Amino acid sequence: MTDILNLATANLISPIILSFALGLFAALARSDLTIPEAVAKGMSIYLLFAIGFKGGVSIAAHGIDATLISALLAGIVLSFSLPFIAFALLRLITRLNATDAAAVAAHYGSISIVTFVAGTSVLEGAGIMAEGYLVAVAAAMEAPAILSALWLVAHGGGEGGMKPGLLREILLNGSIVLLVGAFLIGGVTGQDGFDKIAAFIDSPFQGVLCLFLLDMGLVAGRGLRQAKGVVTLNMVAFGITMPLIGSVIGLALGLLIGLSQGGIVLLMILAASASYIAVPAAMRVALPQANPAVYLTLSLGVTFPFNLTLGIPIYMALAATAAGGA
Amino acid sequence: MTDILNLATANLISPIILSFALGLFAALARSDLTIPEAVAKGMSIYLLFAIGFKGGVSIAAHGIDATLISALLAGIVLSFSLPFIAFALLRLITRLNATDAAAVAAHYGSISIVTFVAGTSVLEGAGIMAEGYLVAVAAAMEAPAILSALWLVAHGGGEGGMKPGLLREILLNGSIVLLVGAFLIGGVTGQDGFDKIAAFIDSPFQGVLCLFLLDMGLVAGRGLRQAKGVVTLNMVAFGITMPLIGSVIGLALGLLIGLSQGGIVLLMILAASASYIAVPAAMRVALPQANPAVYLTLSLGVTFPFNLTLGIPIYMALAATAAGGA
Amino acid sequence: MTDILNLATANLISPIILSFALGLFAALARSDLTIPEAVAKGMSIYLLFAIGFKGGVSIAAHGIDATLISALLAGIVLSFSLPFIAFALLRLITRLNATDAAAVAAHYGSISIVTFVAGTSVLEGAGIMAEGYLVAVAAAMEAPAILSALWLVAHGGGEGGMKPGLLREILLNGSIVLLVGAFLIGGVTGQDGFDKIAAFIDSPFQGVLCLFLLDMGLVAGRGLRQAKGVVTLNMVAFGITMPLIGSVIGLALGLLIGLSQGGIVLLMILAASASYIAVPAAMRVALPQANPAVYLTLSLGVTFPFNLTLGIPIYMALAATAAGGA
Amino acid sequence: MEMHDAKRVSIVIEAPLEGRLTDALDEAGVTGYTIMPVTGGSGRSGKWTRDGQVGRSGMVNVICLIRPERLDGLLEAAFAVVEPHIGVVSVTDAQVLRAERF
Amino acid sequence: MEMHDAKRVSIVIEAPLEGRLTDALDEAGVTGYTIMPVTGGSGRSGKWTRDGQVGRSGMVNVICLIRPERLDGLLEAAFAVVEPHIGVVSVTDAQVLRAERF
Amino acid sequence: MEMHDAKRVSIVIEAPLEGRLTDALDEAGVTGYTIMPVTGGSGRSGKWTRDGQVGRSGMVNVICLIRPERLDGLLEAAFAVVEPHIGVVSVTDAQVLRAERF
Ligand SMILES: Nc1ncnc2c1ncn2[C@@H]1O[C@H](COP(=O)(O)O)[C@@H](O)[C@H]1O
Ligand SMILES: Nc1ncnc2c1ncn2[C@@H]1O[C@H](COP(=O)(O)O)[C@@H](O)[C@H]1O
Ligand SMILES: Nc1ncnc2c1ncn2[C@@H]1O[C@H](COP(=O)(O)O)[C@@H](O)[C@H]1O
Ligand code: NA
Ligand code: NA
Ligand code: NA
Repeated sequence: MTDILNLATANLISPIILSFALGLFAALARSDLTIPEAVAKGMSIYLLFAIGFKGGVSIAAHGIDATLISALLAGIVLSFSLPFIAFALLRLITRLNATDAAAVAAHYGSISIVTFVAGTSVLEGAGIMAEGYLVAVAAAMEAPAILSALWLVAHGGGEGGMKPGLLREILLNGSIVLLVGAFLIGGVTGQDGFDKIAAFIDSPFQGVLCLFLLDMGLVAGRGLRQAKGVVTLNMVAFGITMPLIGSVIGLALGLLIGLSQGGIVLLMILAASASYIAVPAAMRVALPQANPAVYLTLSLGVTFPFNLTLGIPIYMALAATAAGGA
Repeated sequence: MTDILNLATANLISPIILSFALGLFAALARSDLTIPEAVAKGMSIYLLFAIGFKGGVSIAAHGIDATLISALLAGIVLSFSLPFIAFALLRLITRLNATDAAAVAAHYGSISIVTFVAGTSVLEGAGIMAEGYLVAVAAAMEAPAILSALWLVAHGGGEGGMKPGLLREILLNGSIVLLVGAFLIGGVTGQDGFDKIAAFIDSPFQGVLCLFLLDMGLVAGRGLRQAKGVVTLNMVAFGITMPLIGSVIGLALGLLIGLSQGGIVLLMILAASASYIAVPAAMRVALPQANPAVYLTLSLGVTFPFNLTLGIPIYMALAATAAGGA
Repeated sequence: MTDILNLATANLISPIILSFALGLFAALARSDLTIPEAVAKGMSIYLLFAIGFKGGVSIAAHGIDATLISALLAGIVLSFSLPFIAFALLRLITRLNATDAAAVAAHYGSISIVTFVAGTSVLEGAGIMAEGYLVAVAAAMEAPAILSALWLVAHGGGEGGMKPGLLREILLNGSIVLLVGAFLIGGVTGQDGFDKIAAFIDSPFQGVLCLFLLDMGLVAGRGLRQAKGVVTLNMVAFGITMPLIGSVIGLALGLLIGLSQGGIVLLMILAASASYIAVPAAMRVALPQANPAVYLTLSLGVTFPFNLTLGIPIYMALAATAAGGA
Repeated sequence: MEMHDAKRVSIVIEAPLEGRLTDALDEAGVTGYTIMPVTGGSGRSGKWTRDGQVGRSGMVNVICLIRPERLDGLLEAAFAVVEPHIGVVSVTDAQVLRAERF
Repeated sequence: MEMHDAKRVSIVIEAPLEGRLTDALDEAGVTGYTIMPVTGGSGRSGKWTRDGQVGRSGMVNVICLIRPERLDGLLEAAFAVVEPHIGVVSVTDAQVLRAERF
Repeated sequence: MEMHDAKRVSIVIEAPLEGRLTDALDEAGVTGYTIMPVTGGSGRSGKWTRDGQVGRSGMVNVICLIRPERLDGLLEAAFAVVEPHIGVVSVTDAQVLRAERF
């Protein structure tokens, strides 16, 4: 318990969390601080490339572990199944209609790569190793949840559905292509390749992450200011409960397939985190009736900060206990 | 004297000054070299974040010195009072009307953070330490001068004045929020936080500053090309005299409150420098009749290069003599 | 022969080539991965500044070699004369009209700075030194080819020609000004200046180059998708033959003026590479009837990847043989 | 200068639908359009801004100049894409030079 | 397609005033607007460009589609903000689909 | 509000020609224009997008509000620049506030 608290405190006063808080404050106080769209996009490309590349390099170093396939499968199963749980929970405790609930559910089956990255750095800070290929698992989890949500809507009598071209669009989504591509490049070029570009993708990584989280705080804060009246207390409760549920399922699967303690934490984070980039765009195409204010606020305004501040330390503590390491 | 000359020469052939000169040349020669707005904004966000953070870290390391409060007060007093001197001088030696003179005056009470940053690196190069909290003083000096200018207009019978919401806008201006926020983050996370992101905010800092000054040279050069006929020789004389006056007042205050020699230099630089980001935007809202070509040309086209090239070495020499260190 | 193969293979699995391939794949697969225009421009400014600066620093260190002037002259001669060869070859083996052929020819007389940069890093990786002033030669080669192309059109009875202001525009083109300016700054500030900003312009250089090549892959791939039906097999043959011809002429000139082995390789690369930034913009002004799809596809879609993958190793092997170093 | 009557159609549509809209225009035989960026806006679904956004969010403005007689075909094609979504379609009378291009 | 008459109001205004203008529009009951970027321009106060600018400088273009009968209210609200400043207000006749949205 | 008749001329032109066009407008005595960015488009010469571009490629949109009687002069000046190039010129009737500015 003191462990969680210590971790949580150390986590809370890290530059990345405080940068997020600064952005949140600036937006809520209506400061005109903004980060240009092109700069935000540039940073996200940098982060995806760096995290993918590093994952690939670690595979090149440690070889492909027997659990790789099972981890990928576990991720896909999580992404497909979590939306059903999220949907049921939302219908139970909120008044969202089927379409809105399905759209929210899609976000929680999918993942937030920045939460994953933040988890990676907390683990690194604590000296805990994790399987490099979890980056590939992250990529594999981006899309399946969208299909589940569309199925839920179709079978719940709602409108909307699989538009032609949507599946290709989802699977060839820029962030998936970049993450997987960088992962493969890292895997092919290995430590040699890494050494050439480490001064770019590794050393400044934490600092770029700070500015990126500043931006996410700004965007989240602006969203929260708009969301008054749309998001109820019960929805907020969902935004905190759902990641906990997801993480426990992730924990179980991680233990089952024999991931390392660090790997389990990352799988828990993937299960617990909610998308706010790829899935929202897909929802605008597939479920235009669903209200973006609801799913963006829950994902970016509630679950993201929860995971960043309290979630990650909790998942680490749970994994440590379960893996018998604490 | 040779000291000033040596310093000035060394200063003139530093990459940052030469980058500014390159930008100036390119714009005056009508090259199509441009830096995209988003990239320029991104660099300025980086610089503000880095300089604020480093200031905070230095506070965390050295503790809050007894002079912190008096330095903040000195800065606020400077920012409030310098516009009155500037206004009187402008009315004396130029033909600017009251509104234009007040608008220019506001710029000279406020500060230029890039000049401050350039001063910091010259000091670092010379191995002279300065109080980290002067970053906070810089932030405190951004806004008061605007109020003085509005007062001057109101009492000089000019039009314009405090629009509703303007005060909040000025105080929550993006650059103030970012500078103060990063300062606080640096203060809270201290050396530990710094170590995590030093490869981002510290190592590449000088290089980013070069490209940023290249951009400032481009913008200043474009402004100068537009300004023919608007800016007279007497105004240019003001743009060189005023920083000298400001710096001497800054010197006196710095000695009075007992800043270190480096700290005195930075306070002189703050007093001597003129805003070209926050104040121009505020003037467009509060004093729309004032001609932007006048205040932008003086601030960015005259005073900024003067401070960068000759001003900083002069202030260092003055401070060294006054502090008995030379 | 095994040497070329080894080099070519090592080259092919370097992060920069693989990043280009990733971009190409993403664009051909119609992924929505894009790099914002402002970020791409920012990276290109960074690369030009860094490569120019480093060239200048190397001059400051090694002094101006007797061959500097002859290398500059050789570059200018190459840039003026290669378009004539390219034009003749195009008229011989393709059905392009005189205007299109001249426009393409202009590109092959001019240079691609990224190919030059890639060559520099392959040389560095192989531990081969080259004259720093070749950066200045690169700058000198950007423009003359355009004049040759205009002469070809004027004397071939085609429309278009030297618009007023065009010459100034070409010579003060942003990339030339930045490259030459940074070269001069590097030369003036020397090793001292370099040490101050090496953490910005040197350490992360390879990494930025990766992302830039990712972007070039995206742009090239998009161009190739558009180019179906416009570009024939014979044109593609030109896009591969012409760099080989250029490189051999570059080799001869390099031997003639006594460049080092590395310097010869870089001169070959300059001769072999084709412009895709400065020349296309000039062609839109001077030869609007020429079809951009033709020259952009050949330059960026055929010759650039050829040089990057096979060309550079071939030129290195040729130079090694000719210089007697292999 | 000789001018020719035309219609200027402006479609403000969500960015993730841009490709679908331009595909529909291509299919409807529209010969040209220009895409302009939008940085923010406000409507029944609230205010938004592009600042700091990472994903494909926000809206874009697609502008078509078209011969008057082809307006209906264009509107039908566009409407099929826009209909279930937020977004605004407006038409203005215009005149164009070089009508052979349209 | 059924079209409805509307007015298209375009306001080019200095960027630091954007928030004041949109607040005024909101107060005047304007139901929607679209903000488009402007990269440069020229007028009585000279030429300008957004390139390399760091502060909130330059101008933005705010576009409103509105029912004809509401035009005067909008113009008054807009004019109160624009009046002491540089900037341009123009109105064009337009037609819109989905008039219920306006 | 008192409005005055005007013409709104929109010129979509290749970015490398922007300077030549604005010079021509200045010479023709045009008192003001606004330059707006274009992110992509399609026409007889194919599709294009600005994404990831490094050079001065793509197009820009130059907008002029002008008194009706000065339209011809403007069009001639603009056409001289646009004629050999790809690009589109369209004109709409408009009304402006503060006509003394034009
Ligand atoms: N009356 C209007 N005039 C101009 N743009 C509008 C108008 N109404 C809506 N828009 C634009 O269309 C977007 C979606 O509108 P809505 O569907 O009403 O939320 C808004 O964010 C604006 O960018
Ligand atoms: N006649 C015009 N047509 C289009 N835009 C204009 C016109 N006049 C002014 N503008 C725009 O409004 C800005 C301010 O104009 P001004 O107040 O005349 O300096 C200019 O920089 C242009 O962006
Ligand atoms: N009918 C049109 N409506 C709007 N924009 C057009 C139209 N035709 C061409 N354009 C624009 O002008 C550019 C060049 O057109 P073109 O000369 O037909 O290739 C296109 O890429 C579009 O941006
Ligand atoms: Na999840
Ligand atoms: Na000052
Ligand atoms: Na060449």
